[in-house]
Amino acid sequence: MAPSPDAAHDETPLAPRAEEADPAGAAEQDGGGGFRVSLGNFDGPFDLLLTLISKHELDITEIALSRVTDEFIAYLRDLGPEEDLDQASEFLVVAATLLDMKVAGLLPQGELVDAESVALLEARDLLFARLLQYRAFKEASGWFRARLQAEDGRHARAVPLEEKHRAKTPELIWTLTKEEFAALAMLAFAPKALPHVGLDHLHAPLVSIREQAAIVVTQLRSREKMSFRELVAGVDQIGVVVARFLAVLELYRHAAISFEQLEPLGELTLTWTSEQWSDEMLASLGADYDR
Amino acid sequence: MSDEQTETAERVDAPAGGTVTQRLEAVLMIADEPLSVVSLATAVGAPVPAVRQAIETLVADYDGAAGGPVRGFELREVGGGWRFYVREQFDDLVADFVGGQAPARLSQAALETLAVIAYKQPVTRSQVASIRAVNVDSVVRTLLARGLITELYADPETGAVNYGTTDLLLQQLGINSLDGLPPISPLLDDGADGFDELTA
Amino acid sequence: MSDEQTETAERVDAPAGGTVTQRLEAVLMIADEPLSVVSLATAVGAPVPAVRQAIETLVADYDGAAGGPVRGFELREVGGGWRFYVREQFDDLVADFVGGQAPARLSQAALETLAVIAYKQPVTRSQVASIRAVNVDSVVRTLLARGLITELYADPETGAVNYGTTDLLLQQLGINSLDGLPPISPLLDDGADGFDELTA
Repeated sequence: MAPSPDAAHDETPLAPRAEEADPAGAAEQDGGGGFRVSLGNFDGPFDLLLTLISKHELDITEIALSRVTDEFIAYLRDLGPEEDLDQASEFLVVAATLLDMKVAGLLPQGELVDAESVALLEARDLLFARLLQYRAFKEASGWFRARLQAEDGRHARAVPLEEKHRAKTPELIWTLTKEEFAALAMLAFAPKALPHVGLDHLHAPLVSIREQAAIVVTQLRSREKMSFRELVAGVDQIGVVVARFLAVLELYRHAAISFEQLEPLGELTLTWTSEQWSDEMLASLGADYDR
Repeated sequence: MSDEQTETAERVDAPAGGTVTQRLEAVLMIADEPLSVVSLATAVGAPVPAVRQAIETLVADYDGAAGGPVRGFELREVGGGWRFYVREQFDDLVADFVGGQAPARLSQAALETLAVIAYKQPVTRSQVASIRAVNVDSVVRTLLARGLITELYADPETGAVNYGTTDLLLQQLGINSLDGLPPISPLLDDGADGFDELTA
Repeated sequence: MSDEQTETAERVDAPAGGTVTQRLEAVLMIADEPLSVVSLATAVGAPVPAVRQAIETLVADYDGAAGGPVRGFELREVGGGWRFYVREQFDDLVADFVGGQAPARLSQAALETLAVIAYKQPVTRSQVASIRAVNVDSVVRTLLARGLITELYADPETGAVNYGTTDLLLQQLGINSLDGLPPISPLLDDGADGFDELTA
């Protein structure tokens, strides 16, 4: 899952990727000044990568990728917390792959082929393939633009029927009451909703983040300090564990609790820190997840 | 039609891009109402006499009077304007086609568009399109053909036609006036918002 | 057009009331959307091969290929059907005449998404997202609202909706079928295999 915005710029272990990205990306990039990326011009990491590659007039090769990796990482660092979280996390995935490749390039060659380097090779090939694929579609989109524009200027015959033929159209069948008609109007005026993918078939009961947050608050306030493992002890529904974790993140955003995690993937210890907590805050907690 | 003769005569008057007859054919093909000789002359950029002569040529041409085939359509002057019509001989064919084509029930898209026009009138086609976030041209034509909406007036500045609903719709809904429509006001003002991005 | 030859050929097939070409002209003159060869055959009451041949004759005829004048209009096959269009040469002339506002353009993101869907259909939103490496939800909504893509079916296992393109898109691209799309880089076919599991 994506790190919360608050986690991205402090020392908590919640955002390991961002932490790793910093030293590697900063290594030899600063002070170059030759290339500037203007924020917000890029629609996705592949777009940015292609732009960087084309700036250097390189074909998509290993060399091209290694040369643009630093600029890519630098761009990523400039993505402020106000940037779209989705976008940032998508960039992170590509950045992680690029970084792995860079690290592999720096390591002495000829070592044992272990599972990790095989995975790395696969990741690299995948990234290449996807870049090539993306470039192909980007080129195709140029054709779409040109065709749509050209066809826009064309004029098809589309004129109303003359009166005598109009009369021959089958008589209108009208079945709507005025109330149904009004309901239709409401439908037509309502902002178009995103097509919804039903999850009902998964038979997963809905879990309220707010309810879970209430449990977390109660437990933490009474104990002051406990591990996440303890917090979810005895819970056998994965949905509840997830909701409780989201509740923890939400409480962290509200500065009600703090984390301690001594090593990546290690024990997560939670501490209650809020002094002016009011249970009314629960009401708005997790509003981002409401749909 | 005697091509050599006509084309020579026309080329003199047509400023650029095709003969007057060709330009007339182009404009007439998309004209949705009869056009006077004067407005045709303006449209094709040729003097009225040349347009008059070119129309005569076309009428004869489509009628097969000049040796070519008789067309399935014809150019006729009705109410002081010229328009393409289906040749009368094929009226039954067209009637069968129209009868088989047009559904007796309005589509969901047509009903929603009608609802938008009913509550927003007077309203232009592009306003409806932006609320519905789709092109509504053909649906508006259907509603016009069904007599459920009508052209109210053209905007004096933009020339855009404003549409409204007819008494026929009121009858179908069983109400006496538009005041009889159930209120849906709260959503109305929001309708247009959020669609700017869609058109980006 | 060689009139004698065509008319003889057609008269054989047309049951009554004019030649197949004439009847086609009549029906096409009132059509407000592209008509497929099959629906044209039904409308004019002639077998499909005869209709196909008559259409060919008309296209050549209007193009002046048979010795007659080049018409100001033409017959085009677009989006799976035939329809009268103003000849391209006169589009500017006609545009001046009809006026109208420039339609909203699609953004680069929307165009790229459209390209992915066109070539990869049926395709789910998450598959598109993984090819473009961005969230495509709002773009897909735009394309749906414009009627350029449509929901084809939901995956029976995951429930994910599969999208495809519409005839309207073909019309707006001015092509007759998906075969009219330019061939995309051959690299894609090689790479695509490995993606399915990853993008699923």
